[in-house]
Amino acid sequence: MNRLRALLDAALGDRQADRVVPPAGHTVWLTVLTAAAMAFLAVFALALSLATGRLADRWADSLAQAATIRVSAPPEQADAQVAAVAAILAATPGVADARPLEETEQAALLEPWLGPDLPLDTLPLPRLIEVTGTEDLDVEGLRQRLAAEVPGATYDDHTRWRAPLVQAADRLRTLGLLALSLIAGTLAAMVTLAAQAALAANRPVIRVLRLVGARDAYVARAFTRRYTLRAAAGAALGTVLGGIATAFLPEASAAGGFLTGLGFTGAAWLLLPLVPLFAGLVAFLATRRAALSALARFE
Amino acid sequence: MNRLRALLDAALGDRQADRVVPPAGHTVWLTVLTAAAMAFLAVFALALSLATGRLADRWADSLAQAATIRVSAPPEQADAQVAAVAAILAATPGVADARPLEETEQAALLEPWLGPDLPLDTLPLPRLIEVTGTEDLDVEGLRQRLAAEVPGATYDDHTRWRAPLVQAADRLRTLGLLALSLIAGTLAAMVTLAAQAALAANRPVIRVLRLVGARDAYVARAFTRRYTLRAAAGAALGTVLGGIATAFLPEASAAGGFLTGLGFTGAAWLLLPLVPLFAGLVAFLATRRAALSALARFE
Amino acid sequence: MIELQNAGYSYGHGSLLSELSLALPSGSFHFLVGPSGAGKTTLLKLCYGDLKPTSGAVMLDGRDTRGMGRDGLAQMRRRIGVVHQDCQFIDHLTIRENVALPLMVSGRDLAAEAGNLDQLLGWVGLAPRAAARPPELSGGERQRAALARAIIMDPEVIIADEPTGNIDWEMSQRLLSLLAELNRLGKTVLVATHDLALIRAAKAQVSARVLRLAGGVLQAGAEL
Amino acid sequence: MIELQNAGYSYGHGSLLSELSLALPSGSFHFLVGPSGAGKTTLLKLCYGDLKPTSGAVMLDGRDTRGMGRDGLAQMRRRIGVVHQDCQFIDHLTIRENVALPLMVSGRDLAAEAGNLDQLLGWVGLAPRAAARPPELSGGERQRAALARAIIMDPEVIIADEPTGNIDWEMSQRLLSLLAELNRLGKTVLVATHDLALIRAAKAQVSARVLRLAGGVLQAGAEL
Ligand SMILES: Nc1ncnc2c1ncn2[C@@H]1O[C@H](COP(=O)(O)OP(=O)(O)OP(=O)(O)O)[C@@H](O)[C@H]1O
Ligand SMILES: Nc1ncnc2c1ncn2[C@@H]1O[C@H](COP(=O)(O)OP(=O)(O)OP(=O)(O)O)[C@@H](O)[C@H]1O
Ligand SMILES: [Mg+2]
Ligand SMILES: [Mg+2]
Repeated sequence: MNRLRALLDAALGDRQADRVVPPAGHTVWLTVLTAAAMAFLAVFALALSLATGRLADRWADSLAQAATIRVSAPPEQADAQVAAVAAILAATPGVADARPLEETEQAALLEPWLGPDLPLDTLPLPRLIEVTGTEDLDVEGLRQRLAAEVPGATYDDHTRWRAPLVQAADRLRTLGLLALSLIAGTLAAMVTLAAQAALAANRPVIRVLRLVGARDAYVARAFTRRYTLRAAAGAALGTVLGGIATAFLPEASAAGGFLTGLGFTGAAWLLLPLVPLFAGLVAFLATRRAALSALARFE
Repeated sequence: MNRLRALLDAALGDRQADRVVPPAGHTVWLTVLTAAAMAFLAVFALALSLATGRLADRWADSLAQAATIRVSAPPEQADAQVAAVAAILAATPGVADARPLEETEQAALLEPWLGPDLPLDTLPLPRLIEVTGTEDLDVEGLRQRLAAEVPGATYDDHTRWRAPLVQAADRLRTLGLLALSLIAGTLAAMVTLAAQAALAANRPVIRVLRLVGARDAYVARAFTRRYTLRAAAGAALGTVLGGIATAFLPEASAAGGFLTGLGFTGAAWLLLPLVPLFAGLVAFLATRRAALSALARFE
Repeated sequence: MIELQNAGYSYGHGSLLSELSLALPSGSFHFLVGPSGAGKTTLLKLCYGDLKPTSGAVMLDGRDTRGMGRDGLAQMRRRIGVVHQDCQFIDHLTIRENVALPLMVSGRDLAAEAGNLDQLLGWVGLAPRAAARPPELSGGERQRAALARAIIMDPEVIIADEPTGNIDWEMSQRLLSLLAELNRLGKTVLVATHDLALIRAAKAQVSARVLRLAGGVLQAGAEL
Repeated sequence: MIELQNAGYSYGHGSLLSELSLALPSGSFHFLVGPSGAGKTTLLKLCYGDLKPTSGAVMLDGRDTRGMGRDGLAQMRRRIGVVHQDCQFIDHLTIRENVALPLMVSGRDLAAEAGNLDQLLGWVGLAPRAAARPPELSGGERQRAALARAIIMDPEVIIADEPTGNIDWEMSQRLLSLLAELNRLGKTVLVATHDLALIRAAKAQVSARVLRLAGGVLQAGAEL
């Protein structure tokens, strides 16, 4: 309640008290620039976290989805074994969809290796069943049941080569979040230092205000207001620049999907206005703390 | 010569002149922290640029290397056609190596699709020739000669799906370099502002120094020395922290090679000491310019 | 109004003021004299709560200054107008704003006081310089602005530290008359000065007492 | 040594000083008087090159101040010791360092001058306060330190702006004797003051002339 009122005062409040802080001190610009730089970086870190998050999700999904069951059996048993696999899959929880590949699809997959002229229909090709699973799919259990009941069936879920990618994406996401908190911390530290620098530089002003009967809150408010507004303005600038920069990043594409696609998509853009708000809040709290403790110290 | 002397003076010089600048101003700490944060980020950007650079190079290399020529021909003509392809390749500049795949290798490639039991030796499989090219390889010319002389041969260089990856890596490298220059620029701007803030805050000091007969160079030197040393020290701190942080990044690995592997490798570590040196230089030039122009302005 | 009860003060390097007892009743007029470095400014600071005694007590309006918080002191200072020896101003505000500063920080309506303010600036001869900033004033002009700021709030007590150190004789006389006039209106006045001619001139206008500070002790009521 | 040739000065709001002509030969002693705001400090600033005339010329040692660059002026200031009205110090240095500042910035060997420095601090009664910082001094102590700093370089000219504004009578006399002594050694001295008693006292010790500044013009040689 008290904080809220102070915040409102700081945002809208006493323009008269504002006058007593020297207008365009260099530390003020330092604050604006710092906030802008931090916001710019925050936007990037946010974009990185979001993009890698999306990526990790997509891959985690496709891990469960893109499994293949290969049924190698003599032609006369093939249909029966495929049916047996289908029955097992139907009885397995967590299988969203299972679909035997058409021969033409299979031929397309093999073309790069075998050429277009291979008489596939004369070959004892294995049958392939594409399985789409959900997160609940118990892969180990399924594998064991297949081995027990349909000896010719092999479950291949590609985990071997995709897992490290998902792990890497997860790490990058963590890294992005780490960078975000680092940036927020740096912003707070810098705004605090800038406010302290301003307070130290304006010690004569503060002394005069005290001598003529100003209360601590009056002095603190003048500084808090100034620095909150400047930090928010700087952060807004940095956010806009960061937004523009990320918009010019390479587009997400099917081929290079994991490396590119750093830009914001859809609703994620709505996160951006939060950056200057957050910067303003950090600046408000940091300046207020700096001001009050400095005032207590100057005595 | 002049610059060098001034630099040495700034680095070692007049400790007595140094006394006239107030000791631990907050803007001094602001400079240290700014330099540290910038150096930390610079280390990351550097790591990113280096890693993506390595990646782009590796992929660009493998583009030229990993091509395959598929010869689809009736069994009795296969050997002749493979020999014809070999002859063409031998006559083509830019081909480093060409090697027909063994049947066992081909079987391994097909296993996921066909199963281990397929009687490959009874099949009219196409022959595959692995071609390792250099950068000079004229792919279009080779393709045309193959089409004209060996109708059953198809050149497949995978460009289609790898090119966007290389492009993406190149873009990331550009992005890293861009980030580096952005960071250097921000550092210069912030050190300039910090120096200006210090100069503005110390205007009374400067006025007194002037009144007792100090020359501009004397005053400028005192500030330059202070800020150069602080920026270099801050940057050294940030570099060390950044170095430690990158050392803890996920290792380069075969599987997730493009996403991880951001750490420094080998000689690249030697780049790190350059960061504080560069920061010190930037701080020196920025402070000196700020000081001299401020002194001219204060008049 | 102001009462020192065995008050002593030390800046850390030996005792400067020791066991001073003194009562300045409301409506009294005192001069404080003494050699340079005797502790006149220090004594005045004790009297408006800028310093707190290291021994004994200073009572302002019956309250011990050591018991007042920073906000309590702020409140008290609005009732005591002070002219500092090194006139303290906010350099980026105009003289008019500086003089109005006590009104501003206590949340008064500046518009309502505008007439008062202009009259006061005229009185101390600063009307033509009202829009200038403090560093653009001459030494004497700054001292006059400081006096104007001290009395703008219509305080009960006026404390002035060497208010005429940089002012020519005629202007000193004028400021003295102003202080005498305020004293006649019931204000308590305490002026530290080394200008003996000023004190002699004052005797004709008000019944003032002279306090001499030397060697850390106060000789109250000493005649010149 | 110092010569004003039809020098005028304006801060932008009307002309303050107009067509002043004045020559202060080496070895002369002058007082400058005039009402507060008349332009005494401004005139002194013209005399040590802190301001440049807006019309006419000011010659220091035969050179026009308008032609001097910042470094040339710095060189000149080492030959002119100045006591500023608002004594300007560097607050984080001790009084001893502040007084030694002119030696420092001109690259002199401080160790060699140490004896000199201590003697001077004793003369102005600041030996016990030499390790204090300027804000810890009393008003009069600061003025004495400013005088000490003005003469530490053994300058050819000494310019003092209200050097006794905050100093009691005895100490004033002592500083005056110091200035008279320096003048006898051949220094040129120029003192702005509103303390007529000081001028009267000086007449007994040196042959001083009084310059009266009022309404922007100078009445040279006016007797009191
Ligand atoms: N903040 C301080 N810290 C330490 N010593 C101080 C401080 N302020 C004043 N002093 C010392 O206390 C003594 C008395 O100072 P004060 O300013 O009260 O003297 P004063 O009587 O006002 O002198 P003046 O007439 O010169 O103004 C001086 O010797 C001074 O150096
Ligand atoms: N930097 C400035 N900008 C504008 N006006 C100024 C500036 N400095 C001084 N003035 C004005 O010029 C006039 C003369 O100032 P100056 O300081 O020379 O007077 P002075 O004779 O020294 O007075 P005092 O005896 O009060 O010190 C004053 O009215 C003052 O307000
Ligand atoms: Mg005093
Ligand atoms: Mg003056």
